[in-house]
This record gives sequence, structure tokens and C-alpha cells, in this order.
Amino acid sequence: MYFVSFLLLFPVLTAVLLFFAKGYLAKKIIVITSSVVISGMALIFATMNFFTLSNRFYIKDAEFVNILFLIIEFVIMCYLIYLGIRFKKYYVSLLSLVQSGILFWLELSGQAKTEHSFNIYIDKFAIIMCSIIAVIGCLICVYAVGYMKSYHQHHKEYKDRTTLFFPLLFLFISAMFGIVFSDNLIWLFFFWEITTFCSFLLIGYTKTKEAVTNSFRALWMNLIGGLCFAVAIAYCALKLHTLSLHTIVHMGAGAQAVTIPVFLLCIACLTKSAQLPFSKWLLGAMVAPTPTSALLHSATMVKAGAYLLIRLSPLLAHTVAGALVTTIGGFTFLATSLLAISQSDGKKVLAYSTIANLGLIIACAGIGMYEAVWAAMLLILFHAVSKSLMFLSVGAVENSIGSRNIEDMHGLIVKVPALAFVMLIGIAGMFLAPFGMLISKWAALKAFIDSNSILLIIFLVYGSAATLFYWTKWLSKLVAGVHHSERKDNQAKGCEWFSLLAHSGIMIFLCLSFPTISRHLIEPFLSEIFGYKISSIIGDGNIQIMTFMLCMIFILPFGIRVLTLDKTSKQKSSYMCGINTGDDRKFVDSLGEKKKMYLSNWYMEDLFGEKKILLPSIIIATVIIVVLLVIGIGGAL
Amino acid sequence: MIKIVSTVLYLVFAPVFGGLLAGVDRKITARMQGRKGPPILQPFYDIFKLFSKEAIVVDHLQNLFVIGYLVFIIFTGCLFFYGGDLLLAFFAITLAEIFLIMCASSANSAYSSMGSQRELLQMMAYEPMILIVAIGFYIATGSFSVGEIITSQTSAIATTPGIFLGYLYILTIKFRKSPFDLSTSHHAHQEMVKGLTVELSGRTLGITELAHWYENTFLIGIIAIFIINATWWSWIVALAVCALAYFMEILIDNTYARVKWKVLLNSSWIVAFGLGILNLLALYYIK
Amino acid sequence: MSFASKSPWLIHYDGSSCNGCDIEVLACLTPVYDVERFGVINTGNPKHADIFLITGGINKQNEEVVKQIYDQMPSPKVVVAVGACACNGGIFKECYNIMGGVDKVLPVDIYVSGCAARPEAIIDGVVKAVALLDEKSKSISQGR
Amino acid sequence: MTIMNFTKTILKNLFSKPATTKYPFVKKEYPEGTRGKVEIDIDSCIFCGICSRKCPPNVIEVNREKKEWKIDPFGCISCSACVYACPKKCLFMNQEYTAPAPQKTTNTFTKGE
Amino acid sequence: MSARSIVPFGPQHPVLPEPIHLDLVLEDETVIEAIPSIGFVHRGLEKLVEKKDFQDYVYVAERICGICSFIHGMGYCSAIESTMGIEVPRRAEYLRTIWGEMSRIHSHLLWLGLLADAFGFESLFMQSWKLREKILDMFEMTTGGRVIFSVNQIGGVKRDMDSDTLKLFIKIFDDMKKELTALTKAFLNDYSVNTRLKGVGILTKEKAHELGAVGPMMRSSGIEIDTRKLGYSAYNELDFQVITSPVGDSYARTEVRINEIFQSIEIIRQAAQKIPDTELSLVVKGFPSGEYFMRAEQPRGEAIYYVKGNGTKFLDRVRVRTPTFANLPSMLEVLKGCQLADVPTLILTIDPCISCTER
Amino acid sequence: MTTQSITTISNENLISEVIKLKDEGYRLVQICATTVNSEYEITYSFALDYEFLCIRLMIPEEAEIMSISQVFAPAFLYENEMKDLFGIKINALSLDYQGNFYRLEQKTPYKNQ
Ligand code: NFV
Ligand code: SF4
Ligand code: SF4
Ligand code: SF4
Repeated sequence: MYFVSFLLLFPVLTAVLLFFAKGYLAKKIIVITSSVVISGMALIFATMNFFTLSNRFYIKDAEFVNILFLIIEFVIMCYLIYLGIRFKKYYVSLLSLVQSGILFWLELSGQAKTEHSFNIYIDKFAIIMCSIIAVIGCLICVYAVGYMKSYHQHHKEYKDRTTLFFPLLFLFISAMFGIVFSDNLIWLFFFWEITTFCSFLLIGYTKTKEAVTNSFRALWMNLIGGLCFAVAIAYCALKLHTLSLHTIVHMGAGAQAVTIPVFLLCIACLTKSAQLPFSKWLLGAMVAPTPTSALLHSATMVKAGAYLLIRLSPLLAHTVAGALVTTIGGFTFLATSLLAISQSDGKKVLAYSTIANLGLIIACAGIGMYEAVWAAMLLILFHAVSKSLMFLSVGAVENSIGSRNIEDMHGLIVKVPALAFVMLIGIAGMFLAPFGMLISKWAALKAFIDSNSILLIIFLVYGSAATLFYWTKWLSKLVAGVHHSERKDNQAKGCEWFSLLAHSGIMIFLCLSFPTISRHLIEPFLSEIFGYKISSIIGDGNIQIMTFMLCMIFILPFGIRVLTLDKTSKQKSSYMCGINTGDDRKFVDSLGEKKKMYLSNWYMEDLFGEKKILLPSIIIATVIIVVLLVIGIGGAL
Repeated sequence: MIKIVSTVLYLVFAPVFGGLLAGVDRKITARMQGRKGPPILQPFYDIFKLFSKEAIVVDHLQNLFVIGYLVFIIFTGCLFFYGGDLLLAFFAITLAEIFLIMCASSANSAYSSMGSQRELLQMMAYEPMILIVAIGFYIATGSFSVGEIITSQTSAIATTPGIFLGYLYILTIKFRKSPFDLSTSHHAHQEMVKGLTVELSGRTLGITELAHWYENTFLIGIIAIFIINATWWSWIVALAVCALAYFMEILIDNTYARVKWKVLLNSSWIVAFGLGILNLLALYYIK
Repeated sequence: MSFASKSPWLIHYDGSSCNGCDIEVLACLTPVYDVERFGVINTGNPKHADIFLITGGINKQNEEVVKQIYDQMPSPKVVVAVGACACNGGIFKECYNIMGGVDKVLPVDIYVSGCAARPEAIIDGVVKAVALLDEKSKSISQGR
Repeated sequence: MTIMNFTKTILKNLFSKPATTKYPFVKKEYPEGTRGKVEIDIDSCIFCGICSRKCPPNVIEVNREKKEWKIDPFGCISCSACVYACPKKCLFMNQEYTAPAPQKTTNTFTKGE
Repeated sequence: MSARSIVPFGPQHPVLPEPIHLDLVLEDETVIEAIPSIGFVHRGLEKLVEKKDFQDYVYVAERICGICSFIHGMGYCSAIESTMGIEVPRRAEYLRTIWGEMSRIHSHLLWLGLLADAFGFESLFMQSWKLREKILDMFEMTTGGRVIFSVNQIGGVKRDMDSDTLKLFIKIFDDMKKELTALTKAFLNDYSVNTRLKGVGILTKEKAHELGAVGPMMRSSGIEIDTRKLGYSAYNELDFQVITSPVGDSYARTEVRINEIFQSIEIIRQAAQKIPDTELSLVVKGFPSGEYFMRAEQPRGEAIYYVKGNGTKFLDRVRVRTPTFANLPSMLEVLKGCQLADVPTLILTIDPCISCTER
Repeated sequence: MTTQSITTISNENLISEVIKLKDEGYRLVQICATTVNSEYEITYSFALDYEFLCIRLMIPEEAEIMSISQVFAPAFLYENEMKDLFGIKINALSLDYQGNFYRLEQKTPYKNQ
């Protein structure tokens, strides 16, 4: 109880402190200290409950909290309505009004009063999520301390609004804790809305026209989700007479009664996780400073949707709602993986990759089989770390070389070796055997096969191929050894660098320790929600093999040293049809002058360009949703 | 025990087998072209020579990556011949390939980088089919484990003929044979010069060649497990099928022009769909 | 034992030739002469090559190219000048844009005469070059 | 349009004797009239120098005093101009070509008294 | 969002038998721009006329190029003969025609092989060159050389072909036809080859005319010009049709050249029947004066031999405008927008001969 | 054989003359320069089907001429060649190699020294 309240309240406190803190140093100190405290507490909490945890409910009938929430909700609503009117986005005002209105009505009319409603519920899944949020979230905050300073040095055109920025980050983290701890749907919804609101403000940070448009896009898309959420709550309250997520899940998959709220919640999750057709908001979120993107993409925000779906997964197995979620997830995975091929903006690639990976997670959750959910949870874990690492390193690279375009990262290993190495680890983590993501994909594939879902198999096999392509091509850009190119300074110092290193460390640690995590955290949770003891998914033999591979990768560089291959090989200029001008970068061109050779990656614009497939995929996804909704809800009514 | 023996046998004899295969390949190809051709042992002469040459690199990272390539190819083969998990083996070989690609692009040279981009494209082209192969085995025999696949009662090919053909299709890419020798080729006279391997020479080139032999042995092994089942004679049939399949590859090599990348990508994906996915569907239907 | 001689890979560059020697070099690779009998492969890439076959003379513009190709070949390597032009400029030696034979810029190991050099002569030249390759490779391994 | 329509040809090649010559293990028979290297019957030469003047790449050197006839076989373009020009018809084309060598040589013929 | 690669293509490049260089600007693998540079083979042999007399210059003219060597020699000789008003004996003209057409066959077969190699069809390359060897043997039998023949001289030819040889040749050609047909099928009917040739590098009729394309390059764009129709040598007494093809893509260029092989065989057959019995050569007296543009059809198209004499044994100027030189603008035109994989085949479809181009 | 006519025109008329030929449908066949004493004789050859005609300029060594590459696109090659070999000054070339077309060691070898 103590831990939970602490984790919920301490970030809020920090936020308040930060809001009033004057000067950069003060902010820095506050951010670092509270980050240490928060992640420390979360980790202690996790270790305490690592081996044993009987699920715990907390906080029954906290009337005053409800009222507090209501007030905050009301303030936010008013603010949003105001903004909607001011920026002439009336639909935003309307959406906000309707969804909050539903809630107020529920609360005020007393309909929301249900039996034995516990508000907080802790189980192993909550522990996992809480650790991810705390550790990754705080590392991002620490990074932000260093980053925002250089950000404003590089971008003089934007006003320094860090006074608002840092508090928002911490508020966000607090809200995420809220989401994973809440059992009461109303509480959950409250935190859900807070994340929406914070992300809206964070995305609009720079206040440029683009930022404002994108933030509004994020807002209205999430509000649609929120609306669905609100309706679901109303339905639960009125028809099921319960608002406990836990209870609803235990009603079982077959129950007719839950069909409609589950559908609605699924839609809410799809918007939150930026699945097609709602994926545009996440792409737009890139305009914000890097820490925001990292936060939204890796540990928080989008993970909220995935989190809720995993919670709901027992209800999804073999239902139309499940089919909806898996199909959309799988389709999103395929479509956005293909889209990522045509992108050269580092952050945009990452954004597409985030959407794709969430698609995969969501597809797994939608299958509702324990292997699939296992895979989904591992994916959340690994994705959070490596994606955050990637975002932060892209940010650091941007500060160092002045661009986040992948093309400009050509030869990064020579220009800024340290960052290149960090990035290599991040990319490897994203898709390479034997790193985490791949293990999870292995499990996901197995689950897909076992679920007899040919459609998912199609999505997965083609999507993986695309994934392979865009990551590897990034990788190959990084390692190009451009001789005589200037060394650039690694701008990531202090906080930023620490955060990056910590991420890398965690990455490797996770790869080595995931069997333990699986055994003590994931499997018990699965046994519980599926109601039977489950065997371990991945055989010991295979785990050993993967660990072995991992070790090999790390031994290799030293092996080369030992074999002294390096020393015995002589360096020669590269082959340029005989007209290299000696420094490997230039050749004698047709007019007899020195011309710089330039090597670009493949983008295949005409096959995979946004122009070509974005719109069709949105349409297809919409059609899928509409059709399945009609079938599902029609069946339920 | 038998697993360890077969792994060791692979470690020792795969190069021999791969080299001989390359030799026979070159001989048959030459004869098809109306030439006498090199001696059968020529690939071995080549590789010994390569290792005895001066080692030159454009970038020292090349050494690292090329060794990574070899190590993971061998690892893949060992995993396979140990009777391990087929899907993992495929993941491992992907990793190996990525090492090769990084090796090629680390040189920052025009042709080697373009070759690596094309190699990447090829990987993207055959990846779906490769996964489908693994999936097919899993559905047909109930396991990803090679050990279990070869001891199942019926040959996998009985229920996965489409996947088998699809595999042969992408094998042409993997063997780097015309019409799919886009990224590098055994013959000179390619727009890519030597593509991927332009900047490799002497020892490093020797290593890639060696890795290639290991890889080929592994790839042919996969043809075999399509056939092999619990009976002893299935091994003989498997041998014959492998030989035939390889001969077909040589024949195709000599009767096709090199296609362009779009054709490669489209056709592989279509084949993966038409042969692979439909076969999977049928499998589900039967089960 | 040295394997250099069993697998001589070559690169062929056409200097300022008239093409005559050039196509004869190519003819050596084709069925009737098939130098692959001796393990010869035309690599087209200096980094893989052991033998550098040059046809035609040297002019200002290809001087650098020839030197660079030679430089990018890993040793042991031999240079074979094919045809009168490559030997000393041939009929073009008085032209304003011909500096002379290949030996003006590279150490030539074997000269092959003829205009155009006959495939048989080229084969003989390659066979001689191969013997040299062996010697060079031995001296390199002793030098190590 | 067909696929693999070259199969017949290559299979025929595969099962018939290769077109490859046995050179250098079996000597090549050159047809009559093949232009190989220039040879001289030095005894009939009168050292008039016409061949030298006619030779396009100027590889023949004639020294009337020393009764010396020199040729640089590596520069000779086997054009037969000298053969046609020689008034004494003492030059002729050998079907053999000059053998490749590690050094360029000059062949000198001196008329013995 | 694609960035553009800028890479050098050539001079040393395995698909290029001869050195030429292109700066390629690529987007993925699409060629956006190609800028050529030449000069790697430039020898400056036109200026040798100041050192060699007009009769000896034949040896130089033959060595402009080793592929189309014969017609270079012939063209130069004809140009001089025209300025001097020499009537060459008919037999010599017929022999020149026969050798010339054989050169065309050998050149086209060589080209077919290289093209096959450029699109990665090795066995087709080998087969083409295997057939070509037969032609070279025939050359060696009659001229004493495989690629450089040295049979032309001002006023006629140096060697003869007797009727047995001619009969033998006709027989060889007849035998060859079967294999040529198999080859033709592979080039024109094979699916994979078609994907590499059809619709690739289209040069429209208008463009071909505007860019001054010549030879098969022009004829495959539907322009019906063949300088052999001017009737030099013995062509005025021989019957043949100009071969064209309307589309202007790589496929059309292949088709035209293959049909020209068959056409050449036909011409040789006719010539062998009609060849008169006269002497082989005239003795030339005097020195050329005046100027003349001799237009002759090389395998690659119309070549122009311009000679200008001044009444001494040294000419004022010799200039050879070779077909490849004229085709270069068309090559650049077709390269624009093609795929990198097409660069070799497109460079080859103009059948470039750099030593001719740069002389 | 067809006739070969050569008309000499003056430097100023070049472009108009060339445009006229273009309008008549001629294609450019070649451009060639010759050094005659201390003048350059530049011959432009055009053809229409089998017909062939030339126009000729005689210009002093230092004179500048206009490029016809704007009218006949392929002319740029010939003109760059003349520029390199003769040192003729040509204005408004569509692609000017600035004397790096052949990249000669000895510049403008045909120029009268
Ligand atoms: N271009 C050219 Fe030639 C031809 N045909 C000729 O004039 O090849 Ni070498
Ligand atoms: S030696 Fe003769 S055939 Fe060879 S390139 Fe020189 S001129 Fe041509
Ligand atoms: S032309 Fe004949 S006779 Fe005169 S020097 Fe030469 S070889 Fe002797
Ligand atoms: S054959 Fe020709 S090059 Fe040789 S010596 Fe005689 S004239 Fe000179």
C-alpha cells in the first residue's frame, strides 16, 4: 500500500517542485534525485514481490479521491473545450464534453457506485509494468535534463518552456503508474485521460504550427478512444453492475454480457496504441523534443493500450473482439513495417517501428492464448528498453551531427563511435537474434501457428521480412568506415550519456536474465489469469543456445584481437573502378574534377512509399474495424 | 551421442562437401557451356591460395564482421546437424547474413555497399519463404526440432510439396545462382562488379568462401529433411533428391538471364504466397 | 606447397588498345580456349586478382587507373603485358597521346607479343606468369 | 515466349565433347598463311633497309656497315609489310609467334662472311 | 525521401570490355543522370598521317579497332581510291564485301555474347563466342590473322579466296545456321531474357533522328537507312533488304542485329556466286589530292572516312567519324531513368566500341 | 554514289544555315576540323536519308565560333573534341568539358605551333 501510494504521489510532488524550481541546476537536481528515488522504490517493490506475491487489492471506497478526480477531470474538460474553441477545433471540444459528460453523469447520479469496488489491484503484471515505467521513464527524464539544455542551444527559435516540460514528464509517469495499478475502471479512465492530456501538451511543446496541428490530432484520436472507454464504463456500470476490471475479466470469455464493453475497450486500446487507422497521431508526435517521443513510444502511453489488452486477453480468445484486435494488430505490423522501409528520418522509422511492434503485441494479446500473451509481455519488456534506447540515441546523434536523418548517420562509427555503439546495441535489440525481441517473435510465431491463424502468419512472415530490411539498412549505414572523415564530438555528456549507457546495460541484462523474469513474473501471472499451471514456453535447450549466441557476439571483437587478424592486414584504398582519388571518398568525375562519392540506402519509394500504401492501409483497417464491429456487436445485441 | 557425432562430422566435413560440390558445379557448368572446365578440386586450390595471400582491407572492421559471418554460419549448421530448433537455425543464419552485409558496407565502397543493399533486398525477398518452411515443418511434424522432424512417421514432403518447391525457389537466391545472383555472383561481368565481396580479398574472401560451403551444406541438409522420415531408405531417397535438386539449380543457372530486383522481390513474395501460404492453408485444412 | 599457381585469378584492363588484343583475351575465357582449365577466373576486380593482364599502351588518363588497379591487388601479383601496344606502344608509339608500353608505369613480369596477340600466346603468357606467381608467393612466405 | 528454351543446347553440350582445344598440351596447327613472327634469311639480305623504312612501328633496324639486321619481336605487329617490301624476298612469316618472355629482347642477325 | 547516390561506373569495370566512365546519379537503383567521360583509349592516331605515307597508313587505319578492323581498312582505302579516281578490280570489291560481311557476323556474335554476359546469361555468352570462333578460323584461313587481317591495300586486296574455300565457307555457314537459330530463340523468345530487353531503353524514331543515331541503333527505332545501299564495293550488285524494327527498345536492337547476321550470310552466299575473276589489285601511281567523305556501313553503323590529300605522299588530314561516337548521345538518352541493372545492357545495346570512338 | 557538296559559308551565317537544315529534316553526321596553314577549316556534315552535304567555315586561329549544340544536340561531342584537339574556341556549348574531354597530356596537338 505504501509503495503504491508513494509511486503515485511522489512523481506528482516532484512535478509540483519542478514547476516552482528556478534555474536549470535546481531542476537538474530535482529530476535526478526523484528519478533515483522513484526507480529505486519501484525496483525495491519489484524485488520484494519477485518470488512471491499474492495478489492484493487496495483502497476500498475512497470517496474523496473520486471527488478529487472528478474535479480535476472537470478542469481538464473546461481547458480542452476552451482550446477547442480557441483553435477552432470544435470537434475536440465536443468529444471532450461528451466523454466527460458521461462520466459526470455516472458519478453524480450514483450509478457508478457498485458493490465491493476495490480501486487498486496489484499482481505480477502490474509489477512488471511498474518497473518498466519507473526505470525507463526515469532514465528518459534524466536524459531529458541534459538533452533539453542542448536542445535549446541548438534551437534558439523555440521558447524555453522547460518549466512546464519537466513537471509534465513526471505527471505522465505518475499517470502511467495509475493506469497499471487501477482496478476501478473509473480510476483507470481518469489516469488514461491524464496521459492523453499530458501527451497533448508535450507534443505541442514547440508551439510551431506543425506541433499544434499534430498535438490536436493526437488529442482527438485519443479522445475518440476515451469516448469509447467512457461508454464502456457506463455500460459496465449499468448492465454489469461492476467497475472492477478484475471482476470483468473473470466473467470469462464466453459471457455475452461483456462483449460490448470489451469491444469498446479494444477500440480505446487501439487508439492509444496508435494502431491503424489511428496511427497518425504517433507519427505526428515526433515534432516534440526527443524525450517526449521516447516517453510516448517506449515505456508509456502506447504501452497503456497494450497493457489493457493483455489484461483483457482471456476475454478475447476465440471471440470477434479478439479477431478484431489480432487482425488490426497483425495488419498494422505488416503495413507499418513496409512503410518504415521508405523513411529516412530516424525518428519516423522509429515511430513506424513502434506502431509495428505494438501491432504485434496487440495481435498476441488478441489471440488470448497463454503462449501468445507470454510473447506479448516479453515484447513489451524488450521493446520498451530498446525503443527508448533508440530514441535517446537518435536524439543524441542529432545534437552531435546536426541531423537525425539516417542518411547523415553514414559512417557514424567513425564520426562518433560511442554513440554508434550504443545505437548498434539498440538496433540489435530491436530485431536481431539472439536479442530479446527475437525470442519473443519466436514465441509469437509459435502461438500464431498454434492458433491456426493463417492470416497472422501471413502478416508476420512478410512483416518480419520488412523489419529485417529497414533495420539492417540502418545498421549498415552506421558501420560504414568512411576514412578521413571528421571526428565529431559526442554531445551526449553527463546525464544523457549515463542514461544511454544504463539503457544498454539493461538491454544486455534483460537478454541474459529473461528466463528468470519469465519464470517468476510472467508465468505466475499467466497461470493466474488463465486459471491453470502453464509450462515454460521456450525450452531450456533453446535458452542455452541463445545465451551462447549472445556470448559469442560479445566475444567476437576480442577474438579478433587475439587472432591478431587486425595487425596482419594492410589497409588499401577502396575500389572505385580505378579512379579513386586516394581518400576513399572522392573519385575523378567525368569533367576531370574530384567528386564526392555518395552512397544512399534504398527506400523503394514507388513500392513502399507513404503515398503508395498509407492511405490504402488506413482504409483497409477502417473497413476491418467496421465489419468486425458490426459482426461482433450485432451478434451480441 | 549421435547428435554430437553428426555435429562434429558437420564441422569437419562440411567444407569438404561444400568444396566438392562447388567443384562439381563448376565442372558441370563448364561442360554445359561446351568447355572443359577446371579440375574438380579447383575450389580447394582457390581457397588455399586465398589464405596464402597478403591480407588487405579497406577498413579493419571488415575482419570482425567477416569472422562473425563465418562463426554464425557454422553455428547455424551445428545447430541444424545437432538436431536443434529449425526456426532458431534460421534466425541464426539471418544474423550471419547481417554480419556479411555489415562487412560489405563497412568498407564504404560504392560497389560493395550497393551489393549489400541488394543482398538485403534478397534477404527481404526470401525471408517469408524461409519462415514458411519452418512453419510448414512445424505443422506437418509437430515440431521445430530437426531431431523430431527426421524421425516422424511420414516425410514432411508428403504434406508440404508446395513449401518444398517454394524452398527450391529461394534456394536459387541463396546459392547465388542466375537468375537471382543480384548481389554477388560467381561470374565476373556483373554490374555490381563482385557486389558484396568487392572489398574482400585474400584471407577475408577465403573466409566468406568457406562460410559459403558451410552454408550450402546446411541448405542442402534442409532439402534432405523434407524427405527423411523414420525409415532407413528415406535417407537414400533424400540423397537422390538433393542431387537432383542441385542439378536443377545448375541447369537453371545456365538457362536464365539475371532478373532485376523488382522481379526478384515480387516473384519471391508471390511464390511464398502461392506455394507456401496456400500449402499451409491446405495443411490446416487436412489437420 | 604453393597454391598460387593452381588458382590464378586475373583482372584484365584495356589500356589504349585497339580492342584486338582485348577480344583475344576474352576469347581465351570462352569454350575453345577455356583458360578456366588452369583455374583462371576473370574476376574483374583488382582485390581478387593475382594476374594483371593489360592490353594496349598507356596514356595520361589511364596511367593513374592502371597504377591504382595494380596497387589494389594483394601480393603476390604479376603483370602481363599483352600485345605489341602493351609491350612498347606498338604501332601507336609515335602518337601524341601514347606514353609507351605498360612498363612505363608498372613493373611488367611477362611480355606477350603479337598484334593481335594470339590466344595461344596469351595462354602461354599466363602459364609463365603462373610460374612466377609461385616463386613470388614462396619468397613472400619465406619473408614472413 | 518460353522459359528455359536454351536447355536443349546446354544439355547437348553437356553430353558431347567440349569444344576446348588441348593447347598447350597439344601443339596447335596453324593454317597456311598465318602471320606469326618475321624471320630472315640473313644470307640473302642485302641490307638495303627498305624493310626498315616500310615497317609501320619501326621495329627493324638495318646496319649496312656491320651487316646487321635487328628486330624487336615484341614491337612487331605482324603486318607483313616488310615481307611484301623486301626486294630480295629474304623475309618471311613464320606461323609460330614470338613466345612470351619476362624481358623484351631484340633479335640480331649478322651476316657471317 | 530517397537520397541520391553518386557512384563512378568505369573505367575499369567487368561489364565494360573497354574503358569508359560514367558518373551515375542513382536513386535506389534508378539512374537519374549519367555523365560520360572518355579519353582512356585516345591515342591520337589520326595525326599519324603526318608520319606514315598514305599507303602505310592502312596499317594504322586497321588498328583503329580490332573488332571492325577490316572495314576500317577498307573504308580508308576506298576514300583514298576515290580521291585518286582508282577503279578497284571487281574481284577485290567482292572479296572486300565478303570479308566485310564476315566481320559483321563476327562483330554481332561478339556483341550477342557480351550482351548475354551483361544480363548474366553465361552459357549464352559462351555459346555465342563458341560460334564466333568458327568465323575467326575462317578469317585466319584466308587472311592469316584472327582479328587484324592486313589484306587491304590501296588499289585492291592482298589475298585471294579460291572457289573451294568459298564453297567450304558456305557450307560452314549452313551448318552454323542451326546453332544460330537456337541462339536466336534464346535471345528473342526466352522469358527471362525478355524481361531484360523488352521495353528497356526505348529510343523513339524522332529521338533517334534528332540525336543522330546510326546503324542498328537507328534501324531498330524504325529508320530505314543502311549505307550499304549506297552501293560501294559490290553491294550495288547484291540484293538485300534493310532490316528495321519499329519499337526502339533493347529487344528491337537485339532483333535487328540477329537478323543482320542471317542477312550477312545471305549476302556472302550471293557474293560467292557472283564473284568475277579479275586481278586482285592495281598498282597505284601518284599521290592523292582533294578530299572525300567515304561512308561505309560498319557493324555498328555508318562510319565516315574523311581524307584530304595535298598531292604529296603525306595526307593533310584523315578523320574517322565512327558509329559509336555518333551513338553516344542516344546512349545517354536511353540511360536516363533506367535501372542500374540495365546500365550494362543499355551501354551494350549501342554496341559501344571505345577504341573506335576515341581513336 | 551520291554527290558530296561542300558549301563554304561565313562565320555569322552558321547558326541560321544550320537551323535551315534542321528545319528541312537533316540530321547531323559529323563535324570535323582541319588545320590549313594558320586557319581552321571546319566542316559540318549533314544527311537526309542517303543524301549528304557539308557546310564549311574557314576561321582564323583566334576566332570564336558559336556552338550548334543548341540546334543539333549531338554536336556537343564533336565540338568538345575540336576544342580539345585544335583549341578552337566555341561558345555556348550545352555540356562543356572545359578541355577535359580527352584529357590529353599534350594540349591541342593539332594546333599550329
Ligand atoms: N564504333 C565502332 Fe567500330 C564498328 N562497327 C567502327 O567504325 O568497332 Ni570497334
Ligand atoms: S597490339 Fe595490335 S591488336 Fe593489340 S591492341 Fe595493339 S594494335 Fe590492337
Ligand atoms: S628489305 Fe630485305 S634485303 Fe633489304 S634489308 Fe630488309 S631484309 Fe634485307
Ligand atoms: S611484320 Fe610488320 S611490324 Fe613486323 S617487322 Fe615486318 S613490317 Fe615490321
